[in-house]
Amino acid sequence: MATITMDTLGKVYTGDVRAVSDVSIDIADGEMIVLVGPSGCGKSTLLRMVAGLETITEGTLQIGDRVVNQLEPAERDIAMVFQNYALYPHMTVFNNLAYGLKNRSFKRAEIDRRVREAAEMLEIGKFLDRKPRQLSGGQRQRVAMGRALVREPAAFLFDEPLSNLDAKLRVQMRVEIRQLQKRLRTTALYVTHDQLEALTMADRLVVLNGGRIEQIGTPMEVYSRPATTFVAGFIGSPAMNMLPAAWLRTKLPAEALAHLPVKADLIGIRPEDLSLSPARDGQISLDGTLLLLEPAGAESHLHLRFDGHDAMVIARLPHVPQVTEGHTLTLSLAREALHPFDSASGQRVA
Amino acid sequence: MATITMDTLGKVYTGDVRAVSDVSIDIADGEMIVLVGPSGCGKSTLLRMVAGLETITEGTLQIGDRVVNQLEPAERDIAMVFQNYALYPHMTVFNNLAYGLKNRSFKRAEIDRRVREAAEMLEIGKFLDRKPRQLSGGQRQRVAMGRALVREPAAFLFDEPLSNLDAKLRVQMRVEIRQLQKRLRTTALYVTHDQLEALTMADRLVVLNGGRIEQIGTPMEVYSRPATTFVAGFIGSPAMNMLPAAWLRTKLPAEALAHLPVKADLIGIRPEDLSLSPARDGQISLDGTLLLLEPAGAESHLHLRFDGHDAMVIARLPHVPQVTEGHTLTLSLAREALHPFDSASGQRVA
Amino acid sequence: MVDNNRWGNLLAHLVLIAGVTIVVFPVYVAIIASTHPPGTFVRGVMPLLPGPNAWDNYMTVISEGRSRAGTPPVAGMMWNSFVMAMAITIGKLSISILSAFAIVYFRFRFRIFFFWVIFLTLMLPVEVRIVPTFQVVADLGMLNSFAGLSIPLIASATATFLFRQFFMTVPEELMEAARVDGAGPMKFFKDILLPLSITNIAALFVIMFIYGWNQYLWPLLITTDPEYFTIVMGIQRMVTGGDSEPLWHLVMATVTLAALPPILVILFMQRLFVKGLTETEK
Amino acid sequence: MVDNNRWGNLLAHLVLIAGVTIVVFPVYVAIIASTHPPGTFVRGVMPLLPGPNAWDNYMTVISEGRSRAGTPPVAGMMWNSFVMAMAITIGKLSISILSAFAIVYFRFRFRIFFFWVIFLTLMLPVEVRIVPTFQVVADLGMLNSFAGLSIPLIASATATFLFRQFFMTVPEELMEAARVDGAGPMKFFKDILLPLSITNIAALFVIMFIYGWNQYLWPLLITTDPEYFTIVMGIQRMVTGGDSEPLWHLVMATVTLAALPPILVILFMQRLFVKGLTETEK
Repeated sequence: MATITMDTLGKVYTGDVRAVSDVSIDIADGEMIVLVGPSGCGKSTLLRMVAGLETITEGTLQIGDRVVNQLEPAERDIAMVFQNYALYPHMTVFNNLAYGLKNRSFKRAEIDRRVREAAEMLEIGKFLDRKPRQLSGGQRQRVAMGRALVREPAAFLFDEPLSNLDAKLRVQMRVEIRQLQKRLRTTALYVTHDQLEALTMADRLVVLNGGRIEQIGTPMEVYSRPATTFVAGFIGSPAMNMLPAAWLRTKLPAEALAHLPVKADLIGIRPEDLSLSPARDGQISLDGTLLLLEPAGAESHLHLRFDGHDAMVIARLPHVPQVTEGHTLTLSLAREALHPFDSASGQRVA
Repeated sequence: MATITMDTLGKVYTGDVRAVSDVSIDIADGEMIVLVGPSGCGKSTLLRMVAGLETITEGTLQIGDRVVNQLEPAERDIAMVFQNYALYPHMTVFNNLAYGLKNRSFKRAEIDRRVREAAEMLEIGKFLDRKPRQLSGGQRQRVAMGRALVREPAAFLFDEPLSNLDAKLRVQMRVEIRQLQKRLRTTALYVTHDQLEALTMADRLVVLNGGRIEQIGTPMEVYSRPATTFVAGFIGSPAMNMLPAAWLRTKLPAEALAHLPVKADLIGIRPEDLSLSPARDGQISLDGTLLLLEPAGAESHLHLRFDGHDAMVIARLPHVPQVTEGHTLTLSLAREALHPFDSASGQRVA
Repeated sequence: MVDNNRWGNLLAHLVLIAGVTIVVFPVYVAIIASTHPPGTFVRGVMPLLPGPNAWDNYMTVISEGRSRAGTPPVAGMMWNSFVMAMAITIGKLSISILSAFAIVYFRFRFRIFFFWVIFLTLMLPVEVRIVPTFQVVADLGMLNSFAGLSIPLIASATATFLFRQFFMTVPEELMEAARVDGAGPMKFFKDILLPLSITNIAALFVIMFIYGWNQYLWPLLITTDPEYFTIVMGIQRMVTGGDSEPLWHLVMATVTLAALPPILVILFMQRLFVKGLTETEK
Repeated sequence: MVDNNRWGNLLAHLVLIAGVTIVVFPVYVAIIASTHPPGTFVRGVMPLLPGPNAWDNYMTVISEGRSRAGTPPVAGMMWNSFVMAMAITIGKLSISILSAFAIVYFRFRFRIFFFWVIFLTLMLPVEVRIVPTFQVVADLGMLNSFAGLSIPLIASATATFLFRQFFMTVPEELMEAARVDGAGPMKFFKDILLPLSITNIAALFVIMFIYGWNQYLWPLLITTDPEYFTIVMGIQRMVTGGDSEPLWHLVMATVTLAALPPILVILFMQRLFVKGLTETEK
């Protein structure tokens, strides 16, 4: 249990390839921070810098009150869960869990106690004598978790630990990891490219793009007030619709956009803020042609095209409406549901 | 364009390993059928039997009005899009598209016309001279689509074509494939393990499990009236909660379950049918302890535990409620939202 | 896989039958010939059925040898060959697995340079090195010794390459997990890499043993004392050594005996070996 | 990768320097020796700096040879070696790529049997086959011919294995896509598999060429006519053939010349070859 303090961390590879720039994050003791971003955004590199698997070329990294820039991974008091689990294929589950403790010269009885305790907690007690290849994907995932647990480290580092599981197991392990982390109150840094995983697991999430931080905040903050167009497009599925303000003005009464700053030339609308019910007071409405209706069980996605705007707009409804593809629909939304952005800087302007 | 008729198709490998049993599906001209199921359910084997890449050991397969059991894949007038695209790595995009036409001795001018037309349609015209390794994942996917298009086949076969794409591209290609298929009115058979893909793309979907058909129907039919517990658990995310009727009876007034058949010893409840608002007339209510609140942007998932029932129950709300983990909440739901199943047979009983 | 394809099937069979015939027929002839009395070959006929003299011929070569051609009994030569082959095999395996480990897992100056030097030696004809190497060995007084027989043959670019290729397929995360688990490079090598390489080591053991066993030119140069003659040299001397026509029945018996140890090594290592070669089953 | 690890670094350097020395030093000695006048070696000294006679020595071996040891000029022997090496290489490549194709892509009766037969021949010492093979070749009247020199060396289990391993890595979907695209097995082989194997073919071409070039025992058995002598035989004759002490300066010049064609083949194929060997870069 410890805080992790990243102060203007950066990583430049030989040949001036820059992977991470100017990242400062203070992780509180017991907090779970999720790093999220598309592939190549530097999130894994950042995690590996914290782990000590990549050298830090700029800034300082503190775990607890020690600066650990120069320390080997084993000396940083962290444990890591790898994307492909990285279990030692020739060792039994017991030895996989025990290997890190053996290397640290723990007593045999202590090793045995810790391994059994972790196995108990993760319900892999009956697999201790098996080899990893005899386990299912979910069980391997638990063993990888267990290898991190037995060490009782100051912080857990997770590198997309769920990406090799199927959808159902992913939901289940997501909940288990989160509950375990809350119970143990261990500081955790979690990397994922999946925005749903990020929203549901994080105390705070950090959206990365091109090696830089786009936004840090709680899931609700990030979702309801995305700081940049990148975050707006990345967090939320289906993604936020982006409409040019100039085009919107031609479609709407003048006062509809009056409350937005003049700099706002790009307007974001979340698909679930659009509705088929008639516009009430303070709401605005738009007409569009329905191109495709996608039913999705409890909800449905409507793909619409508006006159004079060449991209599709997606609306998400909590039911499957009785509408016909090819017809024109009127959509309504609240004025407060408009997210104003400056397209030049990509920043939110209000 | 043609119908595809599967009549009691089966596949037994040497050594009596049975992959597919007794599958009968009539696919109408221009219809899009999605085969969905967990890995190992036989959905890919079935698709490959239709393609001619696996021999058919039982039943008959008709494409149009020809029985094609014994025909080579090339003679069946089908085109297939493979999961890993299976582009020829040493050929340019143009030659990848043209290869099937060349082997069928098309005139050079005709090949050129068709390739350019397909490339136009898929917006890969400017990549025609590139090799596949110079393309991004989405572009490769389009080339794989193009290779199927140029052939103008009677049917498209898709083997999880989107599983190698990231979430954003997957949504985009899903919409494009569906629109293209609707426009060309080509019969299509589409395999996926993703229930959302299945729900949104299918005219009708076929849920497979252990090589057998569990249910055939439109997405709405399958979602709102799952025929078996397997379908109930597989379609929908988060999955349907399953509660023992005996336990429910101890929690509810006697008349709450009176409308259900006595055989119904397992009751399914969709997470979105549970609500935090007070029970109205004709609704029933349940008390549970909140273990974990997962905010997910526009919605949230509540993981609850009920007294005397050891599995977790998930509720899905269209907002993020102000509740505290560890507290007790009262959930309400309509009686009509109960899905009755017989646990012995796994069948729906009403 | 293609099934139900008749002419492809036929072609495949023809190609394979041709290949098998080229290889297997001479082996059959050799074994048959070793069972015939001396007279058979003088007539210039190649027999295709076993003869009656198997026991006599084999006892002769094992215990007596052919003194006229200066060949000692086969037993001693087999032992020499065995010692030489084992020394070469173990030496080659140790050097090359360590070199491959250094090349794959360490980033150091001149890494690429070393890589290319090793690579080029793979390409140099043995003959380019053999004569000067002889000079060096002679100067060091290692003629007529097991050290002289084996040490110069130990450097192996091929094995280094094969181990390098295998190490490349070991996921890098294993090394990283070991680092996080507090294992240094040598501990990683000992605890993780070596156990994982066991099938590859077995496969290379077999190949290297056969390579060592079959060495011909080098033992010929380096040994003048019959006490250090190897079995392959013995065969060559029996064929070309004497003034008379070679005694083919004895030659063939020796040849058949010489083939036994490699076959025994294969059988002994079979399970591991096959696993090592065919691990990537389709 | 490990970086910043001092003692691991040191160890890696030591292992590699040892390896390189064992291999490179004799080559250096050979080249140096080929530039000295005849007298140098009689004194029993190994020179370490170039001498003045390079031009004379090389002209002598190229145009005259050493008549006393029955060795023809080097130029002709180089040509013979080249023809033999090319015939072996092309033959081996054709047979083994077809065999591997048959084994990997066709499901037929006795497939496993053929596989094992080929596998076992990989293990048989060459010496087991060489004498009976000689009988067969002699009976067919192929002594002293290029056919006799190359055909018996063409069967290659190793190359078959390597191609098989490569074909295993080609995704099966490519073959299926080709089937859907209307390509039969041979069309698939020609249009898809062959172009994809090009780097592997180049790598094996180099290795096989060197193997063929370095053949020693077989040409020695099969040729009595100096017109068909190969360069490796020439070297051996120069060393062991005459009654006097070998003329080391001429031997070394010949050795150096003999190393050139393999090196030229490597340079020529370099780009493809390196790609073929190192494709799985970490």
